Amino acid sequence: MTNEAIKEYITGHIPTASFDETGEWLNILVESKQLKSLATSLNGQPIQLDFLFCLTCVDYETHLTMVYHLTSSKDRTMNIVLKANVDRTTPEIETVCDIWRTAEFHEREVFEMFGVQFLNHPDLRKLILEEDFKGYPLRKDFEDPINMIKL
Amino acid sequence: MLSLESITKTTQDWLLAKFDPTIALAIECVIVILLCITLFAVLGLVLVLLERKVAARIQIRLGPNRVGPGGIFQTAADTLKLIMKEGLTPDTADKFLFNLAPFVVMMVAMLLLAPIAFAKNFQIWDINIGVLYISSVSSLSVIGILMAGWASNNKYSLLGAMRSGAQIVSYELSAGFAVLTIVVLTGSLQISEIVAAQENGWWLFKGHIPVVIAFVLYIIAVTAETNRAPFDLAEAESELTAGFHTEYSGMKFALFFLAEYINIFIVCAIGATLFLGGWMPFHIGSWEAFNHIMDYIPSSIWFMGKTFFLIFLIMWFRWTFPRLRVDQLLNLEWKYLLPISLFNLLLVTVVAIMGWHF
Amino acid sequence: MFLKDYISDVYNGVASLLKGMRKTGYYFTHSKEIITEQYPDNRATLKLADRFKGEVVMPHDDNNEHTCTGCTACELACPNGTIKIITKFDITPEGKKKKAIDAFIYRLEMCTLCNLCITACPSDAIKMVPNFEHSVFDRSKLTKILNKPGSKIKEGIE
Amino acid sequence: MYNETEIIKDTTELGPDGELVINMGPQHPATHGVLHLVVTLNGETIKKIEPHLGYIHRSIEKMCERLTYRQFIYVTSRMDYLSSHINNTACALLVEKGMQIEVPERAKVVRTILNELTRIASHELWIGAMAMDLGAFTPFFYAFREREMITDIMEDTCGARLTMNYIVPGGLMYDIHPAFQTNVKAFIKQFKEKVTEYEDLVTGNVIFQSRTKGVGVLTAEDAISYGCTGPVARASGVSCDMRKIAPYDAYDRVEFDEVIETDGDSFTRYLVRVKEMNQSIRIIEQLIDNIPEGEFVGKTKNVLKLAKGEFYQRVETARGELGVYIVSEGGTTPYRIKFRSPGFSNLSVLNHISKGSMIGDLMATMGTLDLVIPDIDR
Repeated sequence: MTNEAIKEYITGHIPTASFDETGEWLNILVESKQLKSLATSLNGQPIQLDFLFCLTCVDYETHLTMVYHLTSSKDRTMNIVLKANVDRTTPEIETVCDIWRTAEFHEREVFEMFGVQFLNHPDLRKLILEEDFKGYPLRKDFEDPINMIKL
Repeated sequence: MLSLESITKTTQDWLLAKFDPTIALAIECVIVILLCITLFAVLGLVLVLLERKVAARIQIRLGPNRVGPGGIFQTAADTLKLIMKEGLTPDTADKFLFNLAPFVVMMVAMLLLAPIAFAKNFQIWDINIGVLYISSVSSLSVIGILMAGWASNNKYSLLGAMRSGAQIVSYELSAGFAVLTIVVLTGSLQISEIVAAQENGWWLFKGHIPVVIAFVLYIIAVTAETNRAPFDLAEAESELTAGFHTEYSGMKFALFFLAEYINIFIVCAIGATLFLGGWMPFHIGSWEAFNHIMDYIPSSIWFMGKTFFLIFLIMWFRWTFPRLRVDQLLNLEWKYLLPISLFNLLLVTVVAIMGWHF
Repeated sequence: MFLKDYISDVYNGVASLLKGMRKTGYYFTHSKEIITEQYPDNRATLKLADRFKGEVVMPHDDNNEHTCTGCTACELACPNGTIKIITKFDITPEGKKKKAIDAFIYRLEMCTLCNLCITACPSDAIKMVPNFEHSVFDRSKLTKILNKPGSKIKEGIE
Repeated sequence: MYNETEIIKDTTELGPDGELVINMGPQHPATHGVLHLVVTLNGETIKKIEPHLGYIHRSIEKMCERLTYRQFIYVTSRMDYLSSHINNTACALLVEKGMQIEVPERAKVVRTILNELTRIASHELWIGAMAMDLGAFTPFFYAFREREMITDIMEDTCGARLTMNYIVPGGLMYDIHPAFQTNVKAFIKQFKEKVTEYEDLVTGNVIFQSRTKGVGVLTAEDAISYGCTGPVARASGVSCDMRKIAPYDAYDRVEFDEVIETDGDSFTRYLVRVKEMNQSIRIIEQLIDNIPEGEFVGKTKNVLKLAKGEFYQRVETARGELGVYIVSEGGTTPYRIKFRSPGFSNLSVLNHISKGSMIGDLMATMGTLDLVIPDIDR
């Protein structure tokens, strides 16, 4: 499926989605509330983006951006990047781990590293850090006075 | 020629001449106990070194070679280290059972030494139900292992002990049936008579196919009974860290370790006695000259040679095979070894009744 | 049929086990296959690869001269702050001030031996040597000053 | 993660319904590092596995935000330390893509050969470790003998045995060792002779087969849903070889097969890796005599600056698909970097495929997933 067809399909689904084709792959930016429904429909027919190979978050200091890299197991050359901006003070987004099971661990990692709350996640606990760890290490304003990252 | 038989005889005569019979018996007991403990210590040192050397050679390594020439004092150094280590007892353990368990295991191993014929007429106790005694006492060691596993208050230990219990109880059966084939052929439970029956040929060579099958079954069963790889589920270190002796350290651990090797020695000694003629030299029918030369080799050397051959075989298994899973282990026993050994026992009975053996 | 399967099961199983035992038995009896290296004993003959990255050194020639200009390219290239260069100003015979190194501090305990400083150096003043026996009794001994006392920069190196 | 009181509760009491909760790791012989699994058991049967990570988390992603595009490559060797060359290649490729650096042919071919050697070395170590998990100690030493030849080749050429840092943006750090080709050929010869030993000792062994066949079955749907890649997914019949899908370096000009099996159990995962080693040998054989002459590093600027934008590079490591995602603001350091490590996704499937099996099966499953803990934690 070409990028044009995907764009058309997504515009049909969510008219407010904005596209960015300057990079290697097609970037789609949607509202955080619409992400779940778009993800569900992308996973199903006709596009079948059933392989979530990367899920992460980027801190732009004004807002956080969730980044989902999707591809199809039928056609691995078709890759799209799904993005959704979330608020920095109360980041919340619907989970996608019922669509792609791999998201369960990736979302737990994003939760502890960026503090994004994933709604309806079955088991949203810290995966890597200790339970009582304060702060979100991968945010840009995180400073740890004990374990210095800056040289 | 100075044989072990003449030494024991002279000692006994001398003791009886000097003291009255009760005191003489008591002194003899003390001597035997001291000899047993010495044998244990020496066997432990030798077998551990042997195992490490065999493992090294199989794994294209050199093995221990720093302490003493060729590393022969390595195990002595290890023992010294273990003695100096603190024997920790976990806080929540059942302290009495925890400390008792290694001694139970050790004691069972010691009891098993009694009926073994180390050389011609050199035996602690030639009991007339020797084979029965061995098979009944050897199954006691599971109590020590269960005790250790339960008392440690550690889940790995408990799982290891449970596995060990299931394993030893099942493999007792086929080991017992394998032993029975020889009993059927000999018609006696006494060790000395079983050895004497092999004067003109070892059972392995003159007992036809059933004895060969029984020998294979025996080796497999005792490998499992002594918790050796590929049946070392009780201490499977990649699954249960160290199984029933996870919590043990220092000398208490060393006792378990020693008991394992002593058990190997004992089961191999019994195997050698039953199937390979014990201390009997190797004789070939009517080759008088050859037989004569063979007779010149002391009987104790024959016995030790055969035993160590079997020990090597068991070590060879350990360093070649992967470990079985616990259900496969029981499958192997109940679906393969037990039916085969039952059938084999039937076969050997027929052979014995018809007098087909040589 | 069941019996036939049963027997072939047993036969194949035993055969596969014997095959493995033959292999291990082969190695047991062939001592020339042993590959153990007797490390401290073979130190005299031990030959490491010449490119082996073991430690950064600064080569000095017979006149106790090195080629380090103190440009701090290596310090900038180092990802984890292993190198610290303290510069001073020498007075040349002509009376001009010339920048030179006072101390080239190299912290071996922080070094990941990534070779980036060597590639960054414009005057080939430092290089990696295949020395791997770094154990010392005190961690502070791993902080080394690479330029030898009294050494100076080679003529003609800018 | 548990706090202190919970840990004590966990190890001394039974769970609800009389379940046994075992803390497997962080120090455990079969977890190969500091993986901590909280295993809920019913007798010997596994009811639930919960991985607790972070014992070797070094925050490489945060560290890389402070390092320049030349410097951050060395850190990636410490992620999946068994395929450090491939990790380095991924980062170098990404920087080359972002800056449009032309890489000389010689560098491309040498990189490909080194990557495949790394893959073989990684699989060799895995075979040994996996056999050791199942209780066979000896194959470990035989596998390490061949692996030693590869590390010697690496030592000659790259100057290090495990964390090479030989790849730089634009090519290689320095030229290959003069004896590189002869050594690699000697290795191929020995490998082909000795690979049959694994057949005798491991593959054909009846105990090994019964331990692994039908154990930890992963279906193709689950493999896709859990994002599994590498030999784990290929054993379930999912085609996911990045060398075929998005060829990089010299992979577009060599002939090799993507090994795909369909059973999805532990034994199949084992077979896929063994066959992959043979395919790697095939790739090396095609390239080793055809290393083009010329420069080993392309022309690069002294200070590397990526254009503003986002870049993603995928490579096939020995464990699966490694993705490097960089958000650049146009500076000399990445603004945000994310490593999509294959082990992280492969670990997430562990609970799913070992539920209902036994502790012994867990070792086989975990062994064939080929987990490298620093790769999972990063």
